[in-house]
Amino acid sequence: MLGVVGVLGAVAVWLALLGPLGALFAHLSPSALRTSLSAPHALSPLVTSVEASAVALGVLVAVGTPLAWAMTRNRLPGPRVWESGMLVMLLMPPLVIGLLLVFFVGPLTPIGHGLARLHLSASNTFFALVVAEIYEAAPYYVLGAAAAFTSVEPELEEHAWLLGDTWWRSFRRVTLPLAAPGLASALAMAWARAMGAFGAVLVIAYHPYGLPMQIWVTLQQTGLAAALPFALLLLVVALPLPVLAYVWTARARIASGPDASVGDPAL
Amino acid sequence: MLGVVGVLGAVAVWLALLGPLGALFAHLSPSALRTSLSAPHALSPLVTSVEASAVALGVLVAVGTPLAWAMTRNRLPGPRVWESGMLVMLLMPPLVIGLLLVFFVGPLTPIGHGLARLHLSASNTFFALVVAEIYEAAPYYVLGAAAAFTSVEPELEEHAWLLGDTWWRSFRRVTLPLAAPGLASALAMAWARAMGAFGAVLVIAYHPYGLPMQIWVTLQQTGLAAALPFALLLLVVALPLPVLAYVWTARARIASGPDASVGDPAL
Amino acid sequence: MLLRRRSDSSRSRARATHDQAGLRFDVAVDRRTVVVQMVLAVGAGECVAIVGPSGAGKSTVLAAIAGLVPLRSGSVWLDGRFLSSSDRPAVPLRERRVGLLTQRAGLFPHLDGASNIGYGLPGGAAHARVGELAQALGLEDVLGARPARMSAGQRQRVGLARVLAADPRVVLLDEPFSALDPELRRKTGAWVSGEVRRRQVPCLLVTHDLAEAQRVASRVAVLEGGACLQVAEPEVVAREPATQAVARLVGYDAFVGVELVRPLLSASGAIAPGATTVGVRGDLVSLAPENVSVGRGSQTSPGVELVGRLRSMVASGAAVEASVVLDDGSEVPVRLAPGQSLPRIGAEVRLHVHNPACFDASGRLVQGAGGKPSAAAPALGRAPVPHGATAG
Amino acid sequence: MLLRRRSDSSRSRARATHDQAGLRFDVAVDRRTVVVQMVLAVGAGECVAIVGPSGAGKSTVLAAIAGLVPLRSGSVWLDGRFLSSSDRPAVPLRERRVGLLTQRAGLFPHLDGASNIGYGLPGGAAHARVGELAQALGLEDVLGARPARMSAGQRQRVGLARVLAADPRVVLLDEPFSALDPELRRKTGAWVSGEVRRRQVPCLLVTHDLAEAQRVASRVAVLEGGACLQVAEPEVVAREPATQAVARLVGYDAFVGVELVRPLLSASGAIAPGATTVGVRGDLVSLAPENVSVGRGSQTSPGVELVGRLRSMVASGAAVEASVVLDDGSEVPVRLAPGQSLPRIGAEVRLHVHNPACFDASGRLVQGAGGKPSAAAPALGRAPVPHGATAG
Repeated sequence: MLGVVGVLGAVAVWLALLGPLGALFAHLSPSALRTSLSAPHALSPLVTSVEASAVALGVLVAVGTPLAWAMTRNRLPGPRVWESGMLVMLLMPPLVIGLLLVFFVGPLTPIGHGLARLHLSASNTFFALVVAEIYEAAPYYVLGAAAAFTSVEPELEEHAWLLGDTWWRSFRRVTLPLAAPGLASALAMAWARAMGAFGAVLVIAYHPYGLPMQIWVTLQQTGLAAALPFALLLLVVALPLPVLAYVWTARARIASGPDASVGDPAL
Repeated sequence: MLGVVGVLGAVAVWLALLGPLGALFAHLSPSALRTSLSAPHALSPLVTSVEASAVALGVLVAVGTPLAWAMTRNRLPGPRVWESGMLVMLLMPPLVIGLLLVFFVGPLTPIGHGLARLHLSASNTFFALVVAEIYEAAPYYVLGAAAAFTSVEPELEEHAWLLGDTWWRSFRRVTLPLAAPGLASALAMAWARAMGAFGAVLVIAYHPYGLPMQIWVTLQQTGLAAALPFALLLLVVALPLPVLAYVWTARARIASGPDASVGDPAL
Repeated sequence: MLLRRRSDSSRSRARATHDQAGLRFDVAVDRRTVVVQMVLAVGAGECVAIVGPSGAGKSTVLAAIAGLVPLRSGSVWLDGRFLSSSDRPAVPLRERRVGLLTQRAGLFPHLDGASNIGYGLPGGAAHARVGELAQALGLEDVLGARPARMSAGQRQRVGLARVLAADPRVVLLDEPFSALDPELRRKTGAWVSGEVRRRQVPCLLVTHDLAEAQRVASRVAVLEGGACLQVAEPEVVAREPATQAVARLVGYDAFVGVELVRPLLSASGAIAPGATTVGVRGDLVSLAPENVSVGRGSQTSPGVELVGRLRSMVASGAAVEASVVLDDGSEVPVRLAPGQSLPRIGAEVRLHVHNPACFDASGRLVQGAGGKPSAAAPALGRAPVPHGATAG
Repeated sequence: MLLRRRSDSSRSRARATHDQAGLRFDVAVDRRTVVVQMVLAVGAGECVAIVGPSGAGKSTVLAAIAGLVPLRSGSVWLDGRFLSSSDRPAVPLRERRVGLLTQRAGLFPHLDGASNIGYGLPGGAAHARVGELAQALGLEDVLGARPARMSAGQRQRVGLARVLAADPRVVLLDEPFSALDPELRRKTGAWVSGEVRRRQVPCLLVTHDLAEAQRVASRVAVLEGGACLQVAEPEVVAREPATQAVARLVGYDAFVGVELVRPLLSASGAIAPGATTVGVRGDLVSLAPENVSVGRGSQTSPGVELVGRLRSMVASGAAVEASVVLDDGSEVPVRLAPGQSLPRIGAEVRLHVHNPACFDASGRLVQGAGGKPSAAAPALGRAPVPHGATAG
């Protein structure tokens, strides 16, 4: 009994959470889709978003992965402090992040002056968009990656070292493959934050339009229905990759995991 | 060598990611703080945000926890489908979520009509704010909780059942305590999304102002500096609880984990 | 004699079917590439050991009885109560009252020793009961420690205490003493067999050590490759292994094509018909009297004599384990008692194999190692001397 | 004789110090509440077993040598090369060439058997080497399987193969055969000792089974409560355990306050001075001739005689393990050879304890169980017969 009720409940909750997606397909008119997407430069916000997110994620992976690893292997004094810092950043609303970025890397700050000498500006530029996305996505990636590394037993790394591996080789052959499912999930979350970054972007990178900004502008200028095609665009172009990556790593997780066991006290 | 470089690199990355927080304290003038917070109803956006987030999280815990559990214990046919659905919701930018919610629960939809009969409206109401926050935060909680449940060996649940526990008793005495760190982290992320929800809120719940909306309005009406006090307010009032919860569960994680081991191939 | 024993075990199965006390099962379970099949009845208070090599399917049988793996066919009954079968809904795990100790013990990592042991007990009764069990198993020191801080042997005993604390109606133990040192192994084994008898519950014990099976169990089931090859009293399995495969499992170290120097005599004095191979155990062989200073009276017991060269001698405890190579290249182990003087390595020696087990060409038993008159068997047992624990 | 053995082992330690081959260590390691301390030199090609009860600190010693736990004091040297100490930087793990097999084997869960075994090998050489090792250890079937699909015994052997594939300069094995059945245990043990000798590397083996230690190792170090109680040849430890604690570890089942019926004779014929307790092992005791039909010539060897009542008899393999209760309540185990006829349970019996080990009031050895003339010991070994594997 409990089993059947549980399954039905889970299905209901899941459908409710995915309801808005159904609404998208129900309300999308083919003609609106054609009109929106055939406009000149209709695809450029998507390209901008994908490019900026890719750059942001590249930076995050490069600097966030070592940070996450150091945090989980007790390499840093006071491990709690580092984790709490990331948590504070996680809990900052994006709008606040944007606001603070103005005071941290905006044109009038010391860092802004430095950037200007490199002919970069963190205000209404592609660079600013990337910075905003990095800061919105960073805590998700770093905390997710840290959790993934925590799940790898240090004993296995020690065995790899005793078998003659350098740190880097053991990381590549043992730590990374074992942390892969968790890292993929962290990456997917970070990608989602970067692609959907709106709060921080609204404050420091109104131009060039990424997809969220394009939707916001269309919403204000033309109305709700006109924004729907961009939502679909996002789903079709930007989603398959992370979803596939996630499903693939889920399979890897199952293959290396223990045998499934059966047994239900509730039947 | 590698060890020292690694630690310094990690510290640099961490400081760069927390830089904006430093900017907050550097630019916050006490007089502006006093002016902003002594205005009539200055604290009401914070109260609105905390209340809405608490309700949203309550709903999420109540319906998302069973869903996450069912997803990880192979109770549902086609486990990949359920996970992928949550991932799609995760990857939806908040602005798109808001847009789609208009077409899903807005006043002109069938569900909207049903809500109207209950004297509820999902447009510019506290109810709308809660709905927007639930949808922004849900995938973070459900996927995080699912990961937490995955980390609990089904063998332990089977032992509890064999020792005479009902499903609910074993869940309370074994599954929940063992999944607690992961659940706390999922909860912290969901709380962060709910408190900072802006994209979806901007579309369907402009009123009543939560903290992000208050910041946005202040930003537009008064300027950057005037919005800073609200950011501080958020940090002081809303952050300590999740940070403490996280640190506490981290300690529990350490206490039940294996002995720490030492050994560094890179020294 | 083989026939007599077989009827013994089928009689005890029949008894269990009638009065319904104890565990009865007849299961087939899918396991990777093979199907594990086993039929057995275990009486109340009886302990049966499942012996076999790694990968024989021993743990799978326990999991099937506990209800953790689905049955391909067959059913499980406990005290006359239906537990599960392949074609009707199984009894929920929590109502089975099956006590299962798995190889990894499966302790709850977030609970300390006392809470683990008392997990299945209602709050009030727990404290005293946990204390008793901890004392019996020497676990007082780890009552406050989490499993991560315990040694493997302590985890195993905490798991054992947890199983018995919950008052199970059947006890299933998977290699419960593997992480214990010999002394604790003996003591814990004696305690378990005492508890099983006192509580009058059936017990199934998985092990790969026949001596351990003998200490704790009254019958042994030999499992290999998913098939149950023999079920009998431990001493019967040791003396009359049904096949060469069973003989290898229960400690026969070598199999020698029969090469008779003196005629092979059975206990009744006749030559065993059809035997082509004899199974040899180190402790059933002695060097012939002319090679050793202290005779063992080998002339008086029937057996075969073999000739070979002494290859190696290695100390084992206070005794010596020697190895003799026969002319056909096969190697025979010999266990020399302490105090025996030793021939030189490389010397030609005569071996007297006391009452070897004899097998035919297909590996089936023709003649058991009937060294001990079978009439003596009922004399084995424990005296009703009122006196503490009965550690063997 | 005790003195002679002791000088033997200190001589081999001195040799290792001079020509620098092999492993030398002198370590103290913090472990929860106790400090584990041990000094030892292991020669190239030599295998030393560390024996002791659960929680004695055996695994901690291996971890300290491998460099996985910090030293409180002392240092570790391998082939004359400094490895680590408490006061100067240790050699990185990857340059130590220490082969460590932990109790849980520590296989990489995402790699199949072949990749696990060949992990430490460069790509080209791996395939053939892995094939050889897999064949030697009977692992052909699991080369394509991940650890989760292997049995505990298979995991253990894959871990062993992985350690030896990487050509370590020292081999550290923590209970490497615990999950194997007796036959595999013997075969794998013989293979390991052969490999260690062939490669001329030192080997440290942790076990709680003296018989296993004897099969594989040439010396035994007894560890209890973090302290090393005795280091000696296995047969010396079995015959002359330094203390009562060691005696208990190596299989002495009972300790009896001396109650002389006949005078206690040492090997040289004199009464051992100062002895207050004798240690008794089941295989060193026989029932006195008047109670058994087949005598064992017990009159010819020195020893003590005890009187008690037969309490229980339990079959053990083809033999019988009996238990006799003495007047003072202590229990003495007796191992009866197959073919011996048996007295009734409850009957009064006389026990002849051959060459018991004798201890003084503080538990230190006064007189070893010198059953075998010590001059015979050098005769033990393996003959240079050109003939396959030397499975004991």
